[in-house]
Amino acid sequence: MNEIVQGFIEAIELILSLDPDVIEITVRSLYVSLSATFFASLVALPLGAYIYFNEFRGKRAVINLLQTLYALPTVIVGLAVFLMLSRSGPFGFLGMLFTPQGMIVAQTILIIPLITGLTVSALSGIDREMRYTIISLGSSQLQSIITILREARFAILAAVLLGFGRAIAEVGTVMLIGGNIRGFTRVLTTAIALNTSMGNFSFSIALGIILLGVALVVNVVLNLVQER
Amino acid sequence: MNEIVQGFIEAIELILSLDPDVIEITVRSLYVSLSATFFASLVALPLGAYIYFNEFRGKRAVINLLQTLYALPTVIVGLAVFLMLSRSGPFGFLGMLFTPQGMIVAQTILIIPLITGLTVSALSGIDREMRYTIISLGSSQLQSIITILREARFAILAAVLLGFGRAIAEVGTVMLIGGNIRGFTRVLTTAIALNTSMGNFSFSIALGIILLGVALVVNVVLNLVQER
Amino acid sequence: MIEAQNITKIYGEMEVLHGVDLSVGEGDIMGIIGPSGSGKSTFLRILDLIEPPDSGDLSLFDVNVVKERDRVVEVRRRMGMLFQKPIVFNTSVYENVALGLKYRHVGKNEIDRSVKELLEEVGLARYLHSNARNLSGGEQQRVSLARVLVTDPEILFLDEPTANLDPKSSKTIERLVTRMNRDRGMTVVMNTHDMLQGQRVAQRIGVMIGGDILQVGSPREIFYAPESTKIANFVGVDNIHDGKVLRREHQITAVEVAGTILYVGESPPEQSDRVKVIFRGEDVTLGIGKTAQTSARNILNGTIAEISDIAPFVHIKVDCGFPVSALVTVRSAEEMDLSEGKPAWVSIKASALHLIAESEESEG
Amino acid sequence: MIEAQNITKIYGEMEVLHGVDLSVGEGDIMGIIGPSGSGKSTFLRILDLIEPPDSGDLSLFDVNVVKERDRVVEVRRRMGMLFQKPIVFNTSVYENVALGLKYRHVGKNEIDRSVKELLEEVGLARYLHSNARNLSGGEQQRVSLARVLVTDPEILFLDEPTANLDPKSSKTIERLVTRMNRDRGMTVVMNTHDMLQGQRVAQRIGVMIGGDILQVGSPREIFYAPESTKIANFVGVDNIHDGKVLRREHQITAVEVAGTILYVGESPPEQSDRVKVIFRGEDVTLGIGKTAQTSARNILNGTIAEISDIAPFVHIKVDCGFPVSALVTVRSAEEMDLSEGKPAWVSIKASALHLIAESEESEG
Amino acid sequence: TGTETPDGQAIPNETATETAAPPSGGAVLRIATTTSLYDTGLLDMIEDTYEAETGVDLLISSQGTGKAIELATRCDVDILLVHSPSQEQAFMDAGYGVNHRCIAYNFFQIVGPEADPAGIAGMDPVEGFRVLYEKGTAGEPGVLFVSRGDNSGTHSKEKTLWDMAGYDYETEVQGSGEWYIEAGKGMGETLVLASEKDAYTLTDEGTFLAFQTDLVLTPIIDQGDALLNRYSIIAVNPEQCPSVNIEEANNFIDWIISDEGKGLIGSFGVEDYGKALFTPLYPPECTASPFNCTCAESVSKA
Ligand SMILES: Nc1ncnc2c1ncn2[C@@H]1O[C@H](COP(=O)(O)OP(=O)(O)OP(=O)(O)O)[C@@H](O)[C@H]1O
Ligand SMILES: Nc1ncnc2c1ncn2[C@@H]1O[C@H](COP(=O)(O)OP(=O)(O)OP(=O)(O)O)[C@@H](O)[C@H]1O
Ligand SMILES: [Mg+2]
Ligand SMILES: [Mg+2]
Repeated sequence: MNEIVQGFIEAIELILSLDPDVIEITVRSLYVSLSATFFASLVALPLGAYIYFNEFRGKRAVINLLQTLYALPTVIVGLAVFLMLSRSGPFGFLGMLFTPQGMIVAQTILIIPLITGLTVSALSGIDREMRYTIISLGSSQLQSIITILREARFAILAAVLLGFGRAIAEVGTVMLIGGNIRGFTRVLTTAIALNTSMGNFSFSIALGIILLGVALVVNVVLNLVQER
Repeated sequence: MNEIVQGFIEAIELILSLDPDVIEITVRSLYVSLSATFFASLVALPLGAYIYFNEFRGKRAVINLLQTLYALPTVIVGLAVFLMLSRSGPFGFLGMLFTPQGMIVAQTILIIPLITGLTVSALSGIDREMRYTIISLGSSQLQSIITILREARFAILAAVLLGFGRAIAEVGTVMLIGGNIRGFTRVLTTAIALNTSMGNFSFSIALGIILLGVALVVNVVLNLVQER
Repeated sequence: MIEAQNITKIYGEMEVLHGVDLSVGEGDIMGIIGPSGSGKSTFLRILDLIEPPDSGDLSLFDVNVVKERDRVVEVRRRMGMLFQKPIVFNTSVYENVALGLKYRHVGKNEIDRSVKELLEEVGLARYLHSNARNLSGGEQQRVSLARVLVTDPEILFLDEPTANLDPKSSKTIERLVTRMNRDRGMTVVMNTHDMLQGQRVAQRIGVMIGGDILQVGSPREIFYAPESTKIANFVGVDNIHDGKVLRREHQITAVEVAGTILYVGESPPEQSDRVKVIFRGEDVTLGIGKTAQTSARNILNGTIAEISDIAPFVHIKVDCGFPVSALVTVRSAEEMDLSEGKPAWVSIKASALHLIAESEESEG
Repeated sequence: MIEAQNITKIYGEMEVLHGVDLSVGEGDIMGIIGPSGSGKSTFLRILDLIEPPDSGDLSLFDVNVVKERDRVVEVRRRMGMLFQKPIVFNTSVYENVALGLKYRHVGKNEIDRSVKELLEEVGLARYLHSNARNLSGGEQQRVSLARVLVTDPEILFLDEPTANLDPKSSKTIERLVTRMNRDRGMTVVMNTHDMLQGQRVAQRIGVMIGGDILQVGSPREIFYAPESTKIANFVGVDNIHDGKVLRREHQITAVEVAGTILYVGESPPEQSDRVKVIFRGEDVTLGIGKTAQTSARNILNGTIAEISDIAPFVHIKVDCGFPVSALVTVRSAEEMDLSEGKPAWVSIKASALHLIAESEESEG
Repeated sequence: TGTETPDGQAIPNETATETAAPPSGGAVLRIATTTSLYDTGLLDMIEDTYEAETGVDLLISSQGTGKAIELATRCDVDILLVHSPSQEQAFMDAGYGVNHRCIAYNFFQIVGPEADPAGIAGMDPVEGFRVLYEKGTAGEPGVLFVSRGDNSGTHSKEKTLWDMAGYDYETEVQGSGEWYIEAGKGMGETLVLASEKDAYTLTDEGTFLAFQTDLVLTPIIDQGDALLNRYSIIAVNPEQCPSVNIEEANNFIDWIISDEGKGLIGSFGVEDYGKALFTPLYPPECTASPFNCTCAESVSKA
């Protein structure tokens, strides 16, 4: 209880004092998770719209699979990517393990199914006639996708924000792939995990509050962008 | 690489041999996360529909807040609940720390904003006229909510599945609240974390595969239920 | 039953309704007609308590719903509305129609009976178990209507109830609605752009133009004696001419139109001598050759200026010093072997002519 | 231009189209009418390549689109369709209308010009920057139409284009479409439940009933000489009577109906003597007192059995041994001071009577 | 003198039953321990044995040392099992704990790449740290050190070593250059990181053995008193925390310091690694330097 109040106070202090360490990991968190959200959206939104637009055998199965991958534990993604990127793994030569780039890759993989699945379900509520109208206006496959994504932009933005939220809040992959190296790959969540394991609960909570603050800012900004 | 293949083999062996320890933690994972999903849905679905149905000051802000909470780190939820349930916290007398019940509470809190926010965005695509129709048919507040949830059932199910996926895949709160106690609060994700920290990578991956398998089953079953 | 006073509605910066008054008595069928975008649907939504007005007073069943907001659900359950855009739920037709009854906690057996009965009436009995989303446009509209009617509302609002229906299905619906009005005293307010439907079904019609109800009256009054040229124009009066009142004798007013004197069977408006003389094309009798003996008081000679087909009628413009439009059936046009330039006479009964004070028309 | 052969469509277990044939030439305006649920919209969707048929052949612009699936987008861009349910996108009216042009990579300036021009034409210029979702039903329908027309399609499919519009707006739309047809040779296929619209706009009309196109012909043929009682019924022919062919002389066939001999100005069907004699109520001239001298060959005396108002006409049933329905204008009904039981005569030109072989009617 | 296991591993059975409480039905005992200890698997074995013998349900949770101590401070557990003498001392001094008993020890190891680019093999650990520091700060290629950086027992030991080598940890070691990598996570992951980076690190023996097959690291320095790793058990003070099940806590402590408990500890690991991971402490060895602790006095009789 006390620690929560204490955490709020510390959070305010950290923000006001512009603690350079905290600023550094906050910026890194943002950089990594925004990048991952961007790349994942680039793949997931068109993919989701494609799945929505086209009737094909096994569509239902693909959707089920995507929804199953909602339950993909971050540690497992972290492990799999780790095994790929590790020195003895097939992509070891890239030297991406324990780098922010590696963390971006892992988070991107983590949230692609999420954003794709949510895109499909966001679009599922759209009238059949809307789809017909788009097609009959002579759209190409790509144009259809862009139009429908724009039409459902509120729900699509929600999907992207969820992806971002998941990325910036997750600790499993960034811990395994980034390694929580101070000054290099430490991000807010790994710092929170570290401080928790050290028993610095109020500091953890302070960092958590900062993380939520950052998410709120991203949220508001993206909402404003969406409304143009 | 090797470990991934090895993980698949081990997963199959574990499943075929009906390893009692694995069965135990799998069942516990399911019990905890399904319970949390159930309780969270009980709160979140009506709440989301309520937010959708009613125009009130600050509605936009509430939605922004919910979407911000998508970024709620599990460790922070874990910590906050931990501080509540700890002996020296306000609810310490309940003795729920290090129990499955405590884990359910924590996961419920974790996924309520998620399911609520997704419900709102799932409903956002619904025609204004649909809402008018429901109201004009003389529905009470509660009847409106039930009708609209049923109408958007595909997207609502997706929201619930996402909540479940998040719950069963997360490790932060169950580790903090449950304590990963063997035979009592150990679940799939904490077991994966433990085995990863013990260097048993392939066993971790095997457990991850089992987790996904369980999620797939839940997914298919809930989809069948939805379609009735 | 319905008392709306000075209702205004503003969307964004646009005032869509400018203080609309309307009162509808119990058991009435009130039609509302008006151009697209004039505010008909908005007005109906306000009456059905879907949207609140921005100002004005509204009482339904003697309940002042603006003040007593807590009685809204109660009042709403005594009413029903069919929206312009037919909305069906993604379930079976049966479930769709049963919805309103379920909201009212009606027993299962009664729901079953009522739903099946109404689906029979609207001709959809065989789609009982189909998903309503898969129905055709007209079928969906009928599902929506059945869903409202099954709740047996005391007041029924219909927004373009037959927009998607062919004439035969429309007739069925019209008959159903008039029967429920007659048998159960159901009050009906209906937006329609089908003028004939308005005339067939409604006892009184309100004309809404640009956010105002400009005239309320019997179909006869609206179509044959519109109060302004705006209304006359909208209800399809073909002949609108400037005139000057000359004198008034024995219930008959003599009006000069472009040098010709027309006898009008009503008194001139008080305000001024300048009037508009209006009459409908179907009230004009057209003839060739020697003038026939009819009871019409105005017989004018002229030449046919223009013939246009607006099936199933032929629209003939005759130049009699001023243009007179006449509507004749295709058959009689053929019989008379009309052609442009041919001389013809027109005859219009004095009682078919109607006068509007010109001053009203400043807006135009 | 459009060659559809033996098109069938099955939804679930229901065959909605049973082998429909239709061919439409370049520059034609083809109307399709038919009862609600008969498959009109489904057929149009198939023609516009929105849904594939389950069997049958379809060629558009001489491209066999069933075989050459890869040319579908190309062909689709030369066509446009207005759907029955008007769909607008959640953006400005301008963006809505510009969409099709953007898909075709038309330049910004040209888009701007075309969009503004068309919005002007459909009377929505002042809503340029409004969100299309906030428009009224009729306005949304016009946005949808403008969105299609702006792409200047070679073939235009319209599914109930004026369902939500008042008569004035409908006229505007009809004029716009016929002008584009005339000026640019645009081929038009239009579903409509507005029979008058069908007659006004279409050069040829197809009647779809229960998933089949039963007759294709000029409006005149469809409305005055339907090929079956099913069609006659649907197009509102009021008088359908059993008759027996007695003899045929000088281009005139004598048919006995309920003991009375009617002279029909066409040859009887080949197959049998048993026929249906049909004629429209508006072709019946009604009179009181002494029989007038007209060129109609059939004059029957009877008594008025029933008077019903189906505004703006009065529907009068006269018992002449068999019931004859006549439509007269309200004014002339008043003039004649009709009342039930009063004697009256009816007169029908031989050329207004039409014969249908009875055998065709077994299903009906 | 480091790694060899002391004698006296006989397992006298008598003492085991002596302290065992009568099967106490639903009794539960909450134990907080550190991950590196838990991950060896020792406690699972102890739990199985103890539960079978006494029927007491052991609820063992593992976490970072700091958090384990915090749990004890907050009265959420009954017993603390850790290996960080300085933090243990602080805990006892603050009055949170009673009945501190040391139970076993082993040695930390300095592990690193086989090539040993700093050339510290065979050195005294403190000397080795000094060389690492010099070469590391001088930017000698290949000389990297990965620190746990998480205030764990192992990290405490590392800080002590820097201190002994004459460097102030916070001002001179932390942030002294790219050679000093602060990982901030568990032992296993730190080892993996060191292995991927070809760096040196300080590790406990158990975790190193568990991860060895996945690593390219070898022990460079594994001898010297400075690397001593002492494991202790502490009961939570019932005066601070009335909810503590002090009776069962004492029973457990008595059991674990009994010959049976120590026997189990002393034999653990032979099966998997071919050698024992822990050396149980017996008096009088434990009371002398460098251990300086109590290891045999029964607590329930105190
Ligand atoms: N929710 C809304 N937000 C903003 N403007 C609206 C909204 N609803 C209606 N309007 C505007 O109000 C005006 C009246 O709309 P309304 O739907 O009442 O017209 P209507 O008379 O029913 O027309 P139609 O015959 O085409 O259905 C229109 O100009 C429309 O653009
Ligand atoms: N996607 C679909 N799935 C199942 N049945 C359908 C589907 N679309 C149409 N139908 C059925 O096919 C039949 C024909 O529908 P269609 O929409 O073509 O009728 P329509 O002639 O356009 O009717 P309306 O005049 O009412 O619009 C209807 O009975 C309808 O229920
Ligand atoms: Mg409207
Ligand atoms: Mg249709």
